[in-house]
Amino acid sequence: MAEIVGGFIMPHDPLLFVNPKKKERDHLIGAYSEIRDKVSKSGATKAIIFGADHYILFGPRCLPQFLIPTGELHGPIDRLPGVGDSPIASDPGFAEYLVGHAHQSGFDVSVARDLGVDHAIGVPAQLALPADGSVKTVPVYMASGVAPYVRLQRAYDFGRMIGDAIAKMPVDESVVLIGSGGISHWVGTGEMGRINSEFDRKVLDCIVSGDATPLLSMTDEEIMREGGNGGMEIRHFLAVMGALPAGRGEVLAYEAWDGGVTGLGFAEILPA
Amino acid sequence: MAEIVGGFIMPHDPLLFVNPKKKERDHLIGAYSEIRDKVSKSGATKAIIFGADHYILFGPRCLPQFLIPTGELHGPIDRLPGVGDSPIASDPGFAEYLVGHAHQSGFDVSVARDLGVDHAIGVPAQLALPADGSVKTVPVYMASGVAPYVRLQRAYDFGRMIGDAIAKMPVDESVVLIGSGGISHWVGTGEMGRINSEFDRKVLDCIVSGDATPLLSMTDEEIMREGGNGGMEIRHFLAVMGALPAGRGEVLAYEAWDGGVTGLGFAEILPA
Amino acid sequence: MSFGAVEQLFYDVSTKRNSRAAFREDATAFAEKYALSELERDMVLSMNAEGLFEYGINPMLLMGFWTSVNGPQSMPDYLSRVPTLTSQLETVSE
Amino acid sequence: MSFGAVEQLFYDVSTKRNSRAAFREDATAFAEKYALSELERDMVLSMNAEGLFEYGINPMLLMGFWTSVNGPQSMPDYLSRVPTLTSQLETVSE
Ligand SMILES: [Fe+3]
Ligand SMILES: [Fe+3]
Repeated sequence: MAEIVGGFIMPHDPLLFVNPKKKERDHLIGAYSEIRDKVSKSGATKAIIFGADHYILFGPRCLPQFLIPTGELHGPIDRLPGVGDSPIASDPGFAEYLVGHAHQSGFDVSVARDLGVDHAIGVPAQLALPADGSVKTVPVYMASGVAPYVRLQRAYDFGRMIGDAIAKMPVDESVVLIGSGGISHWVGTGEMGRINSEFDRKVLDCIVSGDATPLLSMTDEEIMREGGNGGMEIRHFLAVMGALPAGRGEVLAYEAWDGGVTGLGFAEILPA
Repeated sequence: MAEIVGGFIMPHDPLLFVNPKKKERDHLIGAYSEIRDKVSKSGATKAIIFGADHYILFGPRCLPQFLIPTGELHGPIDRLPGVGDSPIASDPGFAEYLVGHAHQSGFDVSVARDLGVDHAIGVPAQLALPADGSVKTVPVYMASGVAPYVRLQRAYDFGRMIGDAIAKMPVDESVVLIGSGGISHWVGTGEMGRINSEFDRKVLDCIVSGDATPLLSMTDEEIMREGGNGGMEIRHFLAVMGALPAGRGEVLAYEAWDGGVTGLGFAEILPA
Repeated sequence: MSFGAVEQLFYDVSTKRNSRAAFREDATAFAEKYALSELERDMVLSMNAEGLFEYGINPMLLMGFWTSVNGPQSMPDYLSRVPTLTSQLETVSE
Repeated sequence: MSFGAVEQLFYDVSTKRNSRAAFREDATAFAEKYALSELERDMVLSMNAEGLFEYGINPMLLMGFWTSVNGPQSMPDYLSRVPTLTSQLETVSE
């Protein structure tokens, strides 16, 4: 029987890699390595990474609410210093199983048969998973960057459905879940550069307590105002929390890093 | 209060317009005109057309289960003799209302902000609706041409949800629903040219009786075997039936037309 | 409104090398391939970040378009022009 | 398997004028832009309709690709080569 052995949240801020202001960042890059070690020790065989498209992969002709690529993977296609566009170990059969379970459970997930992933998936896949390809990745793209946004409760319920899919898998697998996203950040708006540590703490507190209610009761307007349009990515954290209900968390690193524009939080969520 | 004033099913077979064998077809083209007259007389102000993408509009990078375009419309982009690529009267506000209602009701419909439609939507829009633009169209694309296919029950439930959305609209509107699709047909397979009138009759009988059960209890393999890969388009009829539960139907025209490759059925479904 | 056509143009310029080159070479001719309203065409051709933002163009896409055309070093210029998200939220909630 | 890359190539050739012209001009060079396996590349370059159908390529897409490259008058030739859907269903259910 398959089971979830751990959950993580982490950012994918491109500026952390471009590092235009040449700021100290080893401790942040180190947080990815710390998670990679934890994933290795957990014996994980599969990873599901929840991320956003930033209007790079999907154009105005097809904007999905949820999308799972079911083919081979590589990325990030938007290459970053230290994070090249290279193959990502995939498992089309597992991806198709999740799509089938989603459809059967009333989630109308779109699919991609051929997709190079962007930094939202590529950064965690390349930095937080073992480099030997032993952990096969399934990405889940959620509409967190382009409206209409996935509803918060729906993001949480999607995670619950994924947890159910894993519990019902007839084979032995150990799965880690990754919510990929910055906390507060403004992208392409006049506020860009602002980081709201108060919002970031509120989000991290929910992850630590394992109680998603305060996040689920926010409106999108509140998130936009306090966490920016980038803050809409908390949907990815909610998906992980939905799959690990009542799982308490631990913050591994947090910084309102002045080398970039994003509240950077790394945390672990343990199964209850 | 908005209400559904009628439902129709009709084909969108390109060969009916190309007419490569120069066969008599006036009676079939006439069926579109007959429906256009019925729509005019019904006082309809809106039309929702359910159709399939044929791997023309959406590529392997994003294959949606359900997709609603919310911008301006034109088509069919795959121009056909007598059916030019011209504007289709649209109502972005109504389209967005339907998307919102779908999301709220647990249907993860994808959106397009800018889309020229293909013949699946373009043929009914240009031939079966008044030419004066008085009926505004919202297309609904369903995964009936490219796997993974929308499940039959989900197609029916989607129609029910649309019916609910219309019933809850706070404004006075009269809506017609159109299920666009051939009945039995094989496209790009060795059987191409075969028409299975028995399958066609079974489908039309369900529409006449208003009982979707025999359709809903078919497996995809049965449909493929008896109705071809094109026969998967009965999903569009199921959506109309779901929105008009127990609505009895009347066949306006049917022919296993030897000028093309498709069982061509035109029918009306009256609200119960 | 043909809002979607503007986003399609921006998407093409941001993500496709050929489109980027074509827009840089002759923006007016490039824009003609998209069904833009007159207002939209003017905003696009004049790179009117403020107007386009207020019009509702996705900010990530707008920034991507801007820096695709003007280069990454143009970011400060872009940020000095683009309104705040908060100003838009206030418009909506009024 | 890189199945999706084959469908992406077919989709591009079927729906994009430039891709169609490029494939017709030099199919080998065009195919190199897609991450195809050797088997896939051979089937694509030899226009092996039978093999591609059995491989699971969507029949509508396969037909669209074939007629984009060989013209609409090639339909009888295509149909004489392509297997029946029923033959595939039997394979699956065995
Ligand atoms: Fe992001
Ligand atoms: Fe069709």
